Amino acid sequence: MPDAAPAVPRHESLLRVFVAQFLSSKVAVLGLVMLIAFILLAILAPWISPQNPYDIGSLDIMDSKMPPGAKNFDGTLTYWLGTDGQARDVLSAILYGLRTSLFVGFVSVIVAFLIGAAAGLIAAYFGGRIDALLMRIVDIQLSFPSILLALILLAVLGKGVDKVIYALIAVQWAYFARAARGAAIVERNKEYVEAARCMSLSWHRILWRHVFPNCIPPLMVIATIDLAHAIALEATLSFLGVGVPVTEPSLGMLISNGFEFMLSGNYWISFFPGIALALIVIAINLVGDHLRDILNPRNEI
Amino acid sequence: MTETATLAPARTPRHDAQEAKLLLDVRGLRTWFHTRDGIVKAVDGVSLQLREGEILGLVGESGSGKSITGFSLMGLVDAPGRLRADRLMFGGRDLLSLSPEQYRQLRGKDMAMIFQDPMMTLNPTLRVDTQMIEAVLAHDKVSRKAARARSIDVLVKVGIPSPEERLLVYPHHLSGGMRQRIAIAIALLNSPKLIIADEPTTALDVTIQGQILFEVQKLCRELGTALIWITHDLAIVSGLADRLAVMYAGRIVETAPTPEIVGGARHPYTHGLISSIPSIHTRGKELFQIPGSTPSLLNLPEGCPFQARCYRADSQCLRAPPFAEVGPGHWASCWHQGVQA
Amino acid sequence: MSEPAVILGLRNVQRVYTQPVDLLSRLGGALKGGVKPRAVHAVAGVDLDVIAGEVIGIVGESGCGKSTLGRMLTGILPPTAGEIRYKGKPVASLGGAARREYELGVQMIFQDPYSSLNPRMRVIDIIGEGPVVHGMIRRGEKEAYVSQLMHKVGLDPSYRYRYPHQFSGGQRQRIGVARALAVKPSVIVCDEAVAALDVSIQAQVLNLFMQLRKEYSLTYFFISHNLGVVSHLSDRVAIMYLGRIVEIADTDTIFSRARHPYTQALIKELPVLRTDRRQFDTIKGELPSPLNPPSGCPFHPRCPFVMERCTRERPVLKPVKAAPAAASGTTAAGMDAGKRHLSACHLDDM
Amino acid sequence: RDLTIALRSEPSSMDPQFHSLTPNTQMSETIFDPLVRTDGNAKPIPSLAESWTADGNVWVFKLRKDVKFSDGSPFTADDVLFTYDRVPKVPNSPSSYALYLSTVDKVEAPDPHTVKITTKGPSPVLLANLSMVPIMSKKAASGPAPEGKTTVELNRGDGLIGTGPYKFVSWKRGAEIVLDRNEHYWGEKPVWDKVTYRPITNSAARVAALLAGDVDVIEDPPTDDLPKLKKDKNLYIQETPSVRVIYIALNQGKEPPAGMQGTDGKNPLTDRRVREALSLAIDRKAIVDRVMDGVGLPAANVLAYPAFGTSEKYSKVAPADAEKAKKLLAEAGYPNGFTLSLGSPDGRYTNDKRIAQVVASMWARIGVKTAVETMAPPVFFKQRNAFAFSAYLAGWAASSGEMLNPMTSLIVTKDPARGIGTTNWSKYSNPDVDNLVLEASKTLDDAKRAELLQKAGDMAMDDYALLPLQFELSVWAMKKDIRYGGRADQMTLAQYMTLAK
Amino acid sequence: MLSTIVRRLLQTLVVVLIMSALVFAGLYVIGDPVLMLASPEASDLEREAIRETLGLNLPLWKQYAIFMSKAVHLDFGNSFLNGESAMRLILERMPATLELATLAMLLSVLIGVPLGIYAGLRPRSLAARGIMSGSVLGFSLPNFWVGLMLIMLFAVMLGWMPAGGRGPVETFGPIQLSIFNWEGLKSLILPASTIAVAKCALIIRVTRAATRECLPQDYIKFARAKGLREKRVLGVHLLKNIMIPIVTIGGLEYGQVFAFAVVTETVFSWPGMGKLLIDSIITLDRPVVVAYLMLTVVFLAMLNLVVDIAYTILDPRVRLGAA
Ligand SMILES: Nc1ncnc2c1ncn2[C@@H]1O[C@H](COP(=O)(O)OP(=O)(O)OP(=O)(O)O)[C@@H](O)[C@H]1O
Ligand SMILES: Nc1ncnc2c1ncn2[C@@H]1O[C@H](COP(=O)(O)OP(=O)(O)OP(=O)(O)O)[C@@H](O)[C@H]1O
Ligand SMILES: [Mg+2]
Ligand SMILES: [Mg+2]
Repeated sequence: MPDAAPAVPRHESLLRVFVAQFLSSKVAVLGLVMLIAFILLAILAPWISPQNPYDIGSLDIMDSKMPPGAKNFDGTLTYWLGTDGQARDVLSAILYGLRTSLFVGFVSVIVAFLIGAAAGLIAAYFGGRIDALLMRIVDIQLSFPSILLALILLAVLGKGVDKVIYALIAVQWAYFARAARGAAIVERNKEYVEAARCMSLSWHRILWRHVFPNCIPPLMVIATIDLAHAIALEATLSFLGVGVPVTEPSLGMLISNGFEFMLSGNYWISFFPGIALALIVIAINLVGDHLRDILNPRNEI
Repeated sequence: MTETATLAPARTPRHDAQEAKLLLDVRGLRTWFHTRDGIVKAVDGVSLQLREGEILGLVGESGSGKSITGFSLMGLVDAPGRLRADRLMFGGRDLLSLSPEQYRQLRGKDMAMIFQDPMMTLNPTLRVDTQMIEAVLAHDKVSRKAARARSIDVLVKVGIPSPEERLLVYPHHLSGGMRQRIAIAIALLNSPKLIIADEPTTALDVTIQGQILFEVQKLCRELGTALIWITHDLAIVSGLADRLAVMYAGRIVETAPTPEIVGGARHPYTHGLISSIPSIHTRGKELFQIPGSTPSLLNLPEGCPFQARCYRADSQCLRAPPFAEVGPGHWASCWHQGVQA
Repeated sequence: MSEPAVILGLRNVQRVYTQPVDLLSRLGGALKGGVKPRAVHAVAGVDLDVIAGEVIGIVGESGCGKSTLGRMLTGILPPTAGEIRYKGKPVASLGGAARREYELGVQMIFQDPYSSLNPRMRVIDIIGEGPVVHGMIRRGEKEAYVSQLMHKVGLDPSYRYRYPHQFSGGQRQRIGVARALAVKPSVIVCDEAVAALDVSIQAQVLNLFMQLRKEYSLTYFFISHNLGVVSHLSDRVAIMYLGRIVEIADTDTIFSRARHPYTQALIKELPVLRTDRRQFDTIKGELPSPLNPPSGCPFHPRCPFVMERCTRERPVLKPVKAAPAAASGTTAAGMDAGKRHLSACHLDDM
Repeated sequence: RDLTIALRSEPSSMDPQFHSLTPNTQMSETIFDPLVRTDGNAKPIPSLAESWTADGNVWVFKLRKDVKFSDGSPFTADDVLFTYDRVPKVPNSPSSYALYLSTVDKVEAPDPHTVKITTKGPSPVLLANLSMVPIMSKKAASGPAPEGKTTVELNRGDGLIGTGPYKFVSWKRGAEIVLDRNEHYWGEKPVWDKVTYRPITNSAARVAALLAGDVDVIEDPPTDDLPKLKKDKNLYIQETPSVRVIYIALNQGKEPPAGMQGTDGKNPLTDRRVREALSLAIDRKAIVDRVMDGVGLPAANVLAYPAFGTSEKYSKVAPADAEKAKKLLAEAGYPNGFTLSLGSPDGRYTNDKRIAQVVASMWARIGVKTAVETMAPPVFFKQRNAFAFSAYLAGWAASSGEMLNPMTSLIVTKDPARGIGTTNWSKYSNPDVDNLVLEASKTLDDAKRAELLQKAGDMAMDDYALLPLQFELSVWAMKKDIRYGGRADQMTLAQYMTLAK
Repeated sequence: MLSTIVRRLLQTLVVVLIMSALVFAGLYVIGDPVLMLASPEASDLEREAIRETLGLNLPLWKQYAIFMSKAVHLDFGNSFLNGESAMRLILERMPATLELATLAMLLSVLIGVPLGIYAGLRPRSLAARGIMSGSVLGFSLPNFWVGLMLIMLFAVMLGWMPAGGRGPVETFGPIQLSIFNWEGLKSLILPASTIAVAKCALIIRVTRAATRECLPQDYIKFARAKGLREKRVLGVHLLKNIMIPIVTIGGLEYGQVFAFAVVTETVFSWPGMGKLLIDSIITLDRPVVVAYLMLTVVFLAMLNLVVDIAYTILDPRVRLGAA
């Protein structure tokens, strides 16, 4: 043993440190638990929800707008959270809506992350014209109203959950591109990149193996915030009538549908999905906030 | 030989008439940071005496607690840090009993501080005159005009050409050396009794460093200001300080008049520091090296903090050595203190 | 071979940075007509031969172009003018395998032990990536290879799966050394490689450098602003001022018989341990901005011996007449490149 | 007292001849008067014309003598000529008023108080059409442009002078339109001194504005809120049957339409039995009760009985009968049903997309799997015209209040050249019906015309040419001290609002 | 010649060109304006006639070319819906949006900055955690939902504010503002608060981050070492430095609010430009949509420029780097 210091066990990896740090905040752990619970509920929705709200044949219009706790016509089913205007069980609709919302959120954020990160890294690494070009595209993207974009995409591609995802990706990738570029410019000037260049490594190797992993933390932070944003944005699009199809309602769709009933006293149709949305967004943000604290304590917006 | 016994003479400074009055008297200063991972004992039992007009060089490696000692004296320890001391007297006042407002009035008036990085110490968004005048107005009820005039005086003293113009610019227009001079000028504005200089030349080039040292030395002599010069470079302070104190892991391990330290260090760490300085004379030879690296201040093991790296360490060192006088005005904290290193 | 092999040759190497000009000043410029992009002559023309096996120290104040020069040597940064030759061949014309051989042959050790190691890679990958990618070793041999290197630089090989943040500053610097050694370089450029280290650690790393030099017969290009460190390590020292070399000679000559007033001042400034109180007596003024360097001799505004001529005419680097090395040497042309004492000062002409 | 009305949509222009659109029309009905008006049941009643006589193609209108414009100038036949002359000259009109004068050949003024109109052929709809064209003041609306005062000028109130009960004061686009009582009005003075219209497109916001007391009357409160609004003691709700029918059109082309599956390349919708089955599957009463909260009437025809030209036969809805529907499907060869798509606009008609979903679930119960496709109205109409659905839900308002209008637009075979069947996007074509409707359109004798129309309507309904679902009730909610009788044409007219006793 | 501004303008011009082309194509694929405009009873011939009067019968590229050739002379065409100049319609609506956006941003900054500084100063205190959790909520709840809840609470249940619409206005030349009028201000408060909820959350976050970034800086410590009062340290030394990111982000957000206050204006029937945009999109009133987006692109670009200049004023390092 050349050195007196005790050998640190091999498994004390970054991941370990990261996990330990993450677990140090109770609120964040609570957020994570909530988030996982929501994800599980969403995945298991077809098996645990009392009714399949997509199966329109099983809906009976006579059961519409039942208050929470009411039973259905032949008493076989209790609507714990009531029913909506289409006689959908609100609880089931929330579970399925959760599925749509989370799916839309996750998929759009992941794809936007990948596209944006690639564009941002390339812009930062090469600079000059490529940078200018990519950033102008980003500018255009950012000054284009998302609602109009969504409407155009929906008109061109038709309605569908996947189309909403395209719209959200188109809106979001630009944020990632900007952030990735900012992070990559900082990283590019660090000495380890020069060291890698000294090693005569190819640019793509340097970019992906060296620079990119170091840009992930700030991007992860944006990703969590964006996830919450994507879900909220989808809800807004649905509110403006350019969101997911009525037959596959997301939480946002449920809220905006239910809003018509808000003043009439049938509060549950909109209220419970609203609570679900608020909870999930809060859970994501709690996790994201803490991630930001441990991943990049300096740059926390 | 307990601490109290050895330090007894210093506690009655008035009797010590052959030299100037005791300005600063610190005993058992402990500044601990209560962090999530545990308690970081950044300063753990520092004792210091400083007479009026005396220049003390505080030397130590990075992380040994030099800056925190300085901040503790200034009452500027930040949030998770907690300060305790057996005795903290400054100019006859007990700093431990001061209210925050009284402490504020003391800061910048009777004791001033200069920081390491001249690029960061001046507020980049405020003009130099604003930053100087506010320092005067914080302590004296004088007109802005008088404050400005005083600023110009002091700028001249620290050797800044055409000070009126310099007052009107933003810090970033000035070079590092200029900025450091302005920081020194700000420290001098209210004619403090003590200046704590925290590595003020580390970030500067050799030639500029020389200029700053020159100005500071001159001013302290002229104004009779006491100075604590914090640095990690023994060579720099050796030509400046009357007395040196060497810090290691949050304590002072040796203190003595400069010639004594340079010529006859008693602590193995001090000795190691001195002999590991590279120079033209060491060319071609292998440098003396202290093995290992600086210990973490978190959960430092019992006993002498240097034992793990010390060539003289033995079982005795598992107990903390006392800080004892080993010669006239020469104190060291080592079980082997009698032995000249 | 009577003449030592020149491994890296620099001929009038220059590097100009054009700085983007900020908005308002550009507006101002536009109103006055004509905006010149501001050009920094970071390196304004350096001629230098690095001899295989020597340690050449480069000293100068902050911003005088030391790092820029070092980066150009390693090939990270292309020079804007002039020529760099590696083993006699101009590197600009190298391609393919020859280019790679050059790039790997000149390695760099960086100042900041924190930012110079990729925080998301394990030590084994940091050290082993280069040799594996370039096929110097097979993937399976990586572990053994890295372990052996780590051992060599004084690191416990069992730490090879750790990440950089689990090491202290001195240990990190050793990782950087191992990384450079891994591709079997012949020249190592050390850019302030010990400046960030504490004195006690600095001594360890300096000793390591010397030990490795012997073992691998390395050539060091040692950049530092600390004359003490340079004097300890180097065979030859070049003093830079505002992008140019103003004096170059072997270490003893520089420290005993420096000709250039700037070098003399630097040596006087060199802090040394002493028991008496020192009288500081310094060069006035500061390093001028490379944006608008002074006319004539760049040092003239600070020079205690300034003459009228100095403000007009820039002195060129030329052999010092009375230099003993020159006297003992043969003719100027065939003179041993490593033994010449050159200086750029008009005082030499008198 | 002043009155504030929340409108469901803002007029696009103040020019009474620019854009034929309900919000515009109701505004010009208040500021102007036409020669003839229609009453709440779409019957022509005198307005600026005291009386009229028709003789073949020549109509003679006797004008009221004591009428003054709101600026005090007298109203004469000249103004009528000017008005009718201006109609085709209005540029860039997105929906021209020329439509209403298309049957007019010639307009003359034998004397200042008589107008003689010659039509191109027998024109039974002339009176209804003229009621859509309000009379402008020649003096005020003349100008250098070919059309006199331009639309832009009129929008600012320049030249916007009528004989109506109110006169224009100001229009802040998107915010409010203010009218003042016309002191020169020839008829009975309306109750309100000043009327302010505020466009509040979001229906919930409209209700909120009423509840918050910001406005006195709102148009079209959401049906879901009605039960609660009705209970509110501070409010009064007026429900009036309207001329709007909500229907489902079935694509009856030879080829299976878009979205249809499981039919072996045939289009089952061409089979009358299938159409009947689909109709029987729909429980219209449930839709009216549960989706519309009672704000509608189950529909068996394209216009509610006893409107002109409707027959008693289709005055009542046959009860839903899923069993019979399944039997019919089986007879037609689809015992297991098939799959089709049902398009619906989202937000064009009251509860449109919800009705579509409910219909889909009802059809699902007889085995016809239905994919509901709802979309924003502009997208929907484009898709509909491209035949992108197997069936679609839409609405039709018979603005003239009689059967000829819906029959011509919805049922008659599409013939772009003759401009008939314009909204028949179902490819339904029955020459017998076409002939009857054509004949009716040329018959001046009311009794005879009614009979022809009844016959044509019955034929179409026997055929299940399209499936009427419900007639919308027009609803107004107002403060309890206000009364409004409501109108079948769904217009909100301030002059007919009164204070409750 | 003023190269930066010119370059920015050129870039903006390119963006405007691309944007208008995109919108042209986009609206074309959404649907046929004539279907939305014409009376349902109109015959195909009549529709064709309308198409012809509006120039919609030409190929799309030709329509675009015609539009562009007019746009060069600052004529952006007339609204399909009401025949008025599209740009005029927009400008008419602009003051309403302007005052909404301004009040919203003002509220956010006035509330957000102090809260953010507090949260940055005492990051571990209960109040700071409360503020941050609140900002998470404000940040992530959909805007329309917040607006509706505010209406429910303050307009319907409490009856303190009007539920929507714009109150009485004061006229200043061609501009009408409701902010100088108590009744008008009342109708402005709810929609402004709706926007402010989200923006305030953002400002809190930015401020907190900047504060936390700034606090450990030497110059703050040096200010304290000078013996300055805490009020001056925070009020001058800290504030001046954190204003830099706040102004940058605040400025950009102001642009976003101004250009796309669509949702809020819809919920509150606020007669601003956003409402006009969504109405025009729904009726496919292309001239208005195109003119609107051209205007906002130019506006956003100008705002960026202003933010940059403000940035250089706030941060002297940027301003006089060359001097
Ligand atoms: N806020 C803090 N929280 C926790 N630990 C701290 C904090 N501030 C300082 N420390 C720890 O206190 C120790 C002493 O720090 P200090 O800044 O006094 O060192 P120094 O001797 O000035 O070093 P340097 O030469 O690098 O300036 C360090 O180990 C540092 O990690
Ligand atoms: N990427 C760059 N763009 C513009 N100017 C640069 C760049 N890099 C360096 N410079 C300028 O070039 C000059 C020389 O820089 P260099 O880093 O080579 O100096 P140095 O001698 O290494 O200084 P130090 O001792 O501070 O490291 C400096 O004035 C610096 O401002
Ligand atoms: Mg320090
Ligand atoms: Mg350097």
